[in-house]
Amino acid sequence: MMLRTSQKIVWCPGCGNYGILRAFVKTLEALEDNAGRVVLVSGVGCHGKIADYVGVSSFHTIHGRVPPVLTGIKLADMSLIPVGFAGDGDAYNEGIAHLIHAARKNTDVTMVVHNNSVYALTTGQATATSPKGFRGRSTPEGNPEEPLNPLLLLLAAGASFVARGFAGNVAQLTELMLQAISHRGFSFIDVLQPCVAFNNTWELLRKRVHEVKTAGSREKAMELAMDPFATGVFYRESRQVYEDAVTAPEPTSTVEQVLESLR
Amino acid sequence: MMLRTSQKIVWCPGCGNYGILRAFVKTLEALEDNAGRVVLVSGVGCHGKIADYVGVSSFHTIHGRVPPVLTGIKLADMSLIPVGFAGDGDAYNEGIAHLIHAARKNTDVTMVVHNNSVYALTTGQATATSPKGFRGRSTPEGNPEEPLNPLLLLLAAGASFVARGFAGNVAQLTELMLQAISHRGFSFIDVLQPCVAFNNTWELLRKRVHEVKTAGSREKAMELAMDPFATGVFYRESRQVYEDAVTAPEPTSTVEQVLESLR
Amino acid sequence: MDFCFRIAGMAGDGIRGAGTIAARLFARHGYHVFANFEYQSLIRGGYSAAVVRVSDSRVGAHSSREEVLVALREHAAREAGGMHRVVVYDSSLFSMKEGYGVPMKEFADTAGAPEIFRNAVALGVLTWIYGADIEVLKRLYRDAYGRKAEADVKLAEMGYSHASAMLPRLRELRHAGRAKPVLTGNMAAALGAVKAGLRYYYAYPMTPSTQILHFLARAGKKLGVTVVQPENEIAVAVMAAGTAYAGGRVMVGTSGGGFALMQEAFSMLGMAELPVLFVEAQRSAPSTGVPTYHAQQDLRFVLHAGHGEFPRLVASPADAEDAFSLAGEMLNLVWRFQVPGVLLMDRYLCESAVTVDVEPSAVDVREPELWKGGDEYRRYAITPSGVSPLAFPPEAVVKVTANEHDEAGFTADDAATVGRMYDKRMRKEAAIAGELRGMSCVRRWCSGSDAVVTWGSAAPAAAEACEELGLACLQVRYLAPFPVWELEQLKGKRVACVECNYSGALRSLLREHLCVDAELIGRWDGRPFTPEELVHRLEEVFR
Amino acid sequence: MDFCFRIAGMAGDGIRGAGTIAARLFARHGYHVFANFEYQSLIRGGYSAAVVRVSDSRVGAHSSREEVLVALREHAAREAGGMHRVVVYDSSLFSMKEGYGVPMKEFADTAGAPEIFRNAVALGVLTWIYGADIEVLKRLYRDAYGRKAEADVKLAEMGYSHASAMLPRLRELRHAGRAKPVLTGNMAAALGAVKAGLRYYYAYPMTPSTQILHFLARAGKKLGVTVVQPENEIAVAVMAAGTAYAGGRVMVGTSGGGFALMQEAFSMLGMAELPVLFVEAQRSAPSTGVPTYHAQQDLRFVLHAGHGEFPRLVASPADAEDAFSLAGEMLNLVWRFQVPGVLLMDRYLCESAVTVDVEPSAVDVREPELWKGGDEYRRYAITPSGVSPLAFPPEAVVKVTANEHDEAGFTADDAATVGRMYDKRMRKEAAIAGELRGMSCVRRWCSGSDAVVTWGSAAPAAAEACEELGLACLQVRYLAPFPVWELEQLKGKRVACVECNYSGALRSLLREHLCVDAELIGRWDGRPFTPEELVHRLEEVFR
Ligand SMILES: Cc1ncc(C[n+]2csc(CCOP(=O)(O)OP(=O)(O)O)c2C)c(N)n1
Ligand SMILES: Cc1ncc(C[n+]2csc(CCOP(=O)(O)OP(=O)(O)O)c2C)c(N)n1
Ligand code: SF4
Ligand code: SF4
Ligand SMILES: [Mg+2]
Ligand SMILES: [Mg+2]
Repeated sequence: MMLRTSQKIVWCPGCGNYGILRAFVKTLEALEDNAGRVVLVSGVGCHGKIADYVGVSSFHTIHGRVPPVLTGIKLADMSLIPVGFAGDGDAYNEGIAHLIHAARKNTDVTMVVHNNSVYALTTGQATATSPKGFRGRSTPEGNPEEPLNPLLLLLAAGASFVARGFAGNVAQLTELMLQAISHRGFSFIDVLQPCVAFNNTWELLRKRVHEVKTAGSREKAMELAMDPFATGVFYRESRQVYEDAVTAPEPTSTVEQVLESLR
Repeated sequence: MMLRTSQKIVWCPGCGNYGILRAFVKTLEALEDNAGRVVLVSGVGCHGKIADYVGVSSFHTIHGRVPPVLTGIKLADMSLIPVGFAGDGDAYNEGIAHLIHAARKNTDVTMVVHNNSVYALTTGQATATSPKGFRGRSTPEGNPEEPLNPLLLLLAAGASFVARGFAGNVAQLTELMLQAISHRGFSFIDVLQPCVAFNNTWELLRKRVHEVKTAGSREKAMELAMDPFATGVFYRESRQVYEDAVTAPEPTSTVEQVLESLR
Repeated sequence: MDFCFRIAGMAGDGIRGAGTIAARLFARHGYHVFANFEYQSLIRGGYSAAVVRVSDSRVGAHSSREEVLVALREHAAREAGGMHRVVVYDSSLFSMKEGYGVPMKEFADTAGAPEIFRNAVALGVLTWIYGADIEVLKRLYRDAYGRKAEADVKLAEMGYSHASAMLPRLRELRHAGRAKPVLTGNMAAALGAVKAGLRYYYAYPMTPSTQILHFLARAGKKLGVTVVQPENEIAVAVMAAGTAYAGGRVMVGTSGGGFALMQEAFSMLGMAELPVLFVEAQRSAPSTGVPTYHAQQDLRFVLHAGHGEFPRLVASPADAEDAFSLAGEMLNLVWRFQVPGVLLMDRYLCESAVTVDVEPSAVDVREPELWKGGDEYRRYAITPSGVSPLAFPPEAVVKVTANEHDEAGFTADDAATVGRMYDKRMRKEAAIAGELRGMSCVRRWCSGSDAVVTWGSAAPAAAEACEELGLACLQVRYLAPFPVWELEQLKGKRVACVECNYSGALRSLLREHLCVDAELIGRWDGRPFTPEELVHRLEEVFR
Repeated sequence: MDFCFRIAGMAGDGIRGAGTIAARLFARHGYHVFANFEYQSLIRGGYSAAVVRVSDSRVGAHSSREEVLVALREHAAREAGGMHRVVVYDSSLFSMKEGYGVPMKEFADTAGAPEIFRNAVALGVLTWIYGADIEVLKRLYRDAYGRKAEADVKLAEMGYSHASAMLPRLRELRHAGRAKPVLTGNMAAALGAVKAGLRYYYAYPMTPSTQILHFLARAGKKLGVTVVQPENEIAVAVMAAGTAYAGGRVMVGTSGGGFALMQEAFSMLGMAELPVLFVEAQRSAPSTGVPTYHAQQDLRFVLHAGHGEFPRLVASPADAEDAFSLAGEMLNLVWRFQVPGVLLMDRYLCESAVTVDVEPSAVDVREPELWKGGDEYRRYAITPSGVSPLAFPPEAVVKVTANEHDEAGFTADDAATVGRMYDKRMRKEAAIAGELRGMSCVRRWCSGSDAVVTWGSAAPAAAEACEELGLACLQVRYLAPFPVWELEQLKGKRVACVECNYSGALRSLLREHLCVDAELIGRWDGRPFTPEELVHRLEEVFR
């Protein structure tokens, strides 16, 4: 199994996506034989191209719809390890409904958000996480909206594993990915990802990003989540996973028997 | 202006929706002349029928889409007072994306959710707020999902006015509606609404519902929100409203001038 | 023998339950039965009715010639309009000048049962009127409700004996054969799909498809079908895409408004070549429309669903038996050709309960072409038919994508690859048409020189009318690819299309594909056709 | 005079900027210009090109006969294929056997400017090659970038003087008339809508419509247009519904995938009778497809968009001038008839920059029929045309709904009301057709006995080819209602349809509405037609 395909990477030089890709390849290396069970699901945006670059099974889906694809795959084959890669526009704007419900239902899948606080592939509009005042091409006079706090939201929605990484810290991010994958339940990692073309936060992030210790309760984790530069695992809890509750057992009746009962 | 139309009400006898309707009519009475500026927007479900019963302008929209209609109306005419009535299935399942973004953007509109924790009009399936174990027609062996905490979620999303009422306390609900409408920004009221046909919570709610005092901070409000039977205004803050930031001023150029500049 | 009666009241009176039990009662006597249900979008009150037709030959529609009305509410008695030979009403609630009063509510009170149990009294009365076997009714209740059936049994007996003292007996039904199963179109479609290997059903509740969700939520546990109700319709369709990708046979169900929300996902299935079967259960539209009423207004919408061009399968069953077969055939076909498919149903078909004569063994699981292993797997390998052999993770590295791609599934945008892959996908249309040529895409219900062409649940009523008038009646079962080869026979004939819509969607297809001009017999007030109405309207056209 | 050149490099080289400045340079000399941009779905790297055609008569398409190539990257030089008379390349980055090396990067370094400023050197070189006025170029830079223009100006001069020493001069352009404005189809549509009273534009970014969002986000502040980018496309369409309800003239923009998400809302607009104008900017589909490439694959999808039946307007412009007029006409029409409308654009039209000769005064604001006051307002008052007079809150109590309803806007489900209201809405189709009969729904670009029928941005190239071959060329501007009355003339003729798709959507409409069979000249590899290709392919058909 080639963990990197021979496809040419077309991200801008210096893009934070390289760090995320690197961390994921390292994660796959660490998974050893289990890497063959990983299915990568990606959204639409610069981040989505990651499907072309990693030599595992993949489903490059439409904009905003990574979580239901993950769930659909897990339900079909529980032996698979679905890992999603979405953009902030993808996950927090277009598809936020799915994210919240996946967190609540607690399917055993992992969701990584390349949070560059901008719609990059469409050339730089403000997303839900763009800072107030952000000047993009659809907000030439500055973004009038308050940014969303995705970690707080996911904690409020009931996610059972909530973490934040930084594209500039591949070692930590690899560790987070490994923990997320081994966590049984819905695992969410928001990754601070500089976009050199439209929202270059390298300097800011290199200066401000720091690591926190996992909180003992959801309430405490919410407090941690108020800090936009905190990284690490914020919260983790063990809870029933969705697929265990809903998957039908092997059939015990036939259609013929059901028809008979309707006579 | 007739605040009640002559349309026959087709809610089940004993339905909590009657209390919400009564509270809203009282609210309109209290608004006096301003009642003529109220535009009622309703979703699809039993709750949505309220549009037929109230004699103000109304837009009975499709399932899950109350918030964008409210915003669209407010942007078109800031003198209007858009008030939305949605179901829990409507607001927390089908259309949760809009709710979160409306809260974040802080348009000056009011959103009332008839939260009966069930899809009632489609005869009783589990919604996002149905209790775990709830036996509905699509969950004959009990709902396997953890219920969503809508107040917590809305607080995390940045709503500037967050309240909960009870369909059995019309006086309090009227007061909440009046405060919500007078609050400048996105006002959210979750209303505990018994559905006698599919989720009769009258007894439970009559026993458990109690009132809390408004919290001084969002964090404190989140703590209050952990109690599913607490009612009252949980949180209120004053913040820039969306329409003030985005509405274009009167034109200063003509199309001809723009064309000239493109020569 | 062919008769029809109505049980009417309001929502909350158990009208649907009564109609279903009535249908099963006569089905157990060996008769053919069709029960249409009319109800409003509300939970208590309003108007609700079951119209049950019983015959000794096959029936696929209710009739407008009703002979008995059982009215559980005064307004339901008033709406009748005097066509009934016998009117029975609940004399403990109201009184009428004509008709037979039965104190149903009093009986229920006596039995200590809630008001909704009045419907058992009504059934006892009907059993008497038609000379059916009260023991069969009692057994039916016990089979259906087990130990909870005793109040029903008791009240049915009270109704029966009260009626035997006071009411006329219109017929003397005897056992006419073996008990027949009674299914709705929804149940039939669900079972047909299960027979073809269905393992997953995803749906968000929406009339008139909701019953599939309810039925499979119960029966699925036994039949090995995982049933999930996601947060909204977009999640439904996309989740199904994920499941199909990983090898799970999946169906989703919705109505027009929900299918509208699934359009982007539908197009993705076309590009990614993933097989998902959609049940689109039409109801009176546009938009929320008249949500509990009938229509066939979404044909063109479904045929052209999703942006861009890609092959798809669309089929529309006429009745429950057809729904059983087509659901099975379609599930196999979408897998064989790796395309999205739509089973286009409608309110009348979905919810009406009817006796069926299905031969379950006619449907089975057909395996698609699977990858035989070897070198690197190419998910989109180019083949003459356009169909690429399938593999699922973790057996191979399987790369699917909503972007245009090369054979291995990597994003591509160069003109040569784009053109080649587009051709590959579109070639499947010819392959599908080739397959359909060996199947029955158009059903000839009866023959004649002038022809009626119809689709969906309009067919049985149309066929009945055509039979009477000596017209040919053709039902188009497969609508995409459009089976021109079975319809060339229409050229030069006088043709009318019967469909529950305003614009004549099928009529426009006859023009588009065959340059055949047809008269439209349409209806768009939310009500299905009856054979009697169609006789009248067809006479006008073919006179 | 008619020539064409290419500037090519990769994303990040400022190719689009260079092409636009080049177009404006020749437009300022008074020439007609058309610039096509090709780029991939990535931000840095890959292949990116501007193909600019200049002529002394009107041009609506680029040409495949290019005479000059300016290559900013080696791979862009390699892809050329040897057709160019003159190849210019950046000799500081790579070397070539043939062609003229200009050390563009070195020049930029000398000027202390980043690499992207090489494009100004390229423009200086082109100015020399075509004998254009370097002063005009410098003024253009200063007009466009103000004080930030000086590096560009300097580098343009360096390119010009370097070229004047070493490169041939192919032409001696003189000022041929007044400077013409250069617009893209996107900008033209935006401005046409503003001229017709647009006050709100809502959109979620999606190629190739995104430019409207960017353009109006800037220009809207001056033009009185409120621009909002909501959380997703569903919010876009539904928010627009709210705005239209309250009286705001609103347009939304998206591409096929976004429009797919808006289907349920589209159907609601049909039922609620709310006027919203949609720009659907087609790109290569299905699904994400080839997102920055061209196609005309969504015609049938748009014509049948939304579940259920309801009248709609669909129009498709051929070029920027047409986009200006049609956007204006359509905005007025959707308000007049209170229906949703789709302005069906495509990548080639949306993003190509072209000189236009618009007469802004041809478009103005037409008021719909307003309620005159009086008794209670009935939002859905039944009228002969089906159009009900409009009022907006708080002037009246205005009740709109997505459910079927009575005239006052209250929910209704009885057969009589449902039928009547359905009729009322559908009657508007005839009223719209009546209005269209007085307008120009089909444009005859040139005449001949055999006919080419086409739509959208395929028209200018098709017309050019037809002109050369002596064929008639008809462009169908309004596609719903379909203007049969202007197309009856096709009956009995030899007809070909030119459209960038595989299935021949327009061709199928000619069959459906006119029983006219046409040959299809299609293309589906993401590339638009050129006139030269069409001459060749039309010759094959009409030979
Ligand atoms: C339904 C839909 N709407 C819009 C688009 C256009 N689109 C493509 S990429 C993109 C931006 C993605 O932003 P984000 O998810 O943040 O990813 P990034 O490019 O920043 O990695 C958008 C809006 C689309 N492909 N599909
Ligand atoms: C897009 C769409 N999906 C599904 C439906 C069917 N539907 C109608 S009412 C309803 C349930 C509404 O539940 P809720 O919002 O909680 O309202 P309630 O009836 O409980 O007041 C649903 C799913 C619909 N009308 N539209
Ligand atoms: S545009 Fe931004 S996110 Fe996209 S590849 Fe470039 S740097 Fe990365
Ligand atoms: S079903 Fe429930 S919510 Fe609906 S009207 Fe009846 S009691 Fe109220
Ligand atoms: Mg982003
Ligand atoms: Mg509810």
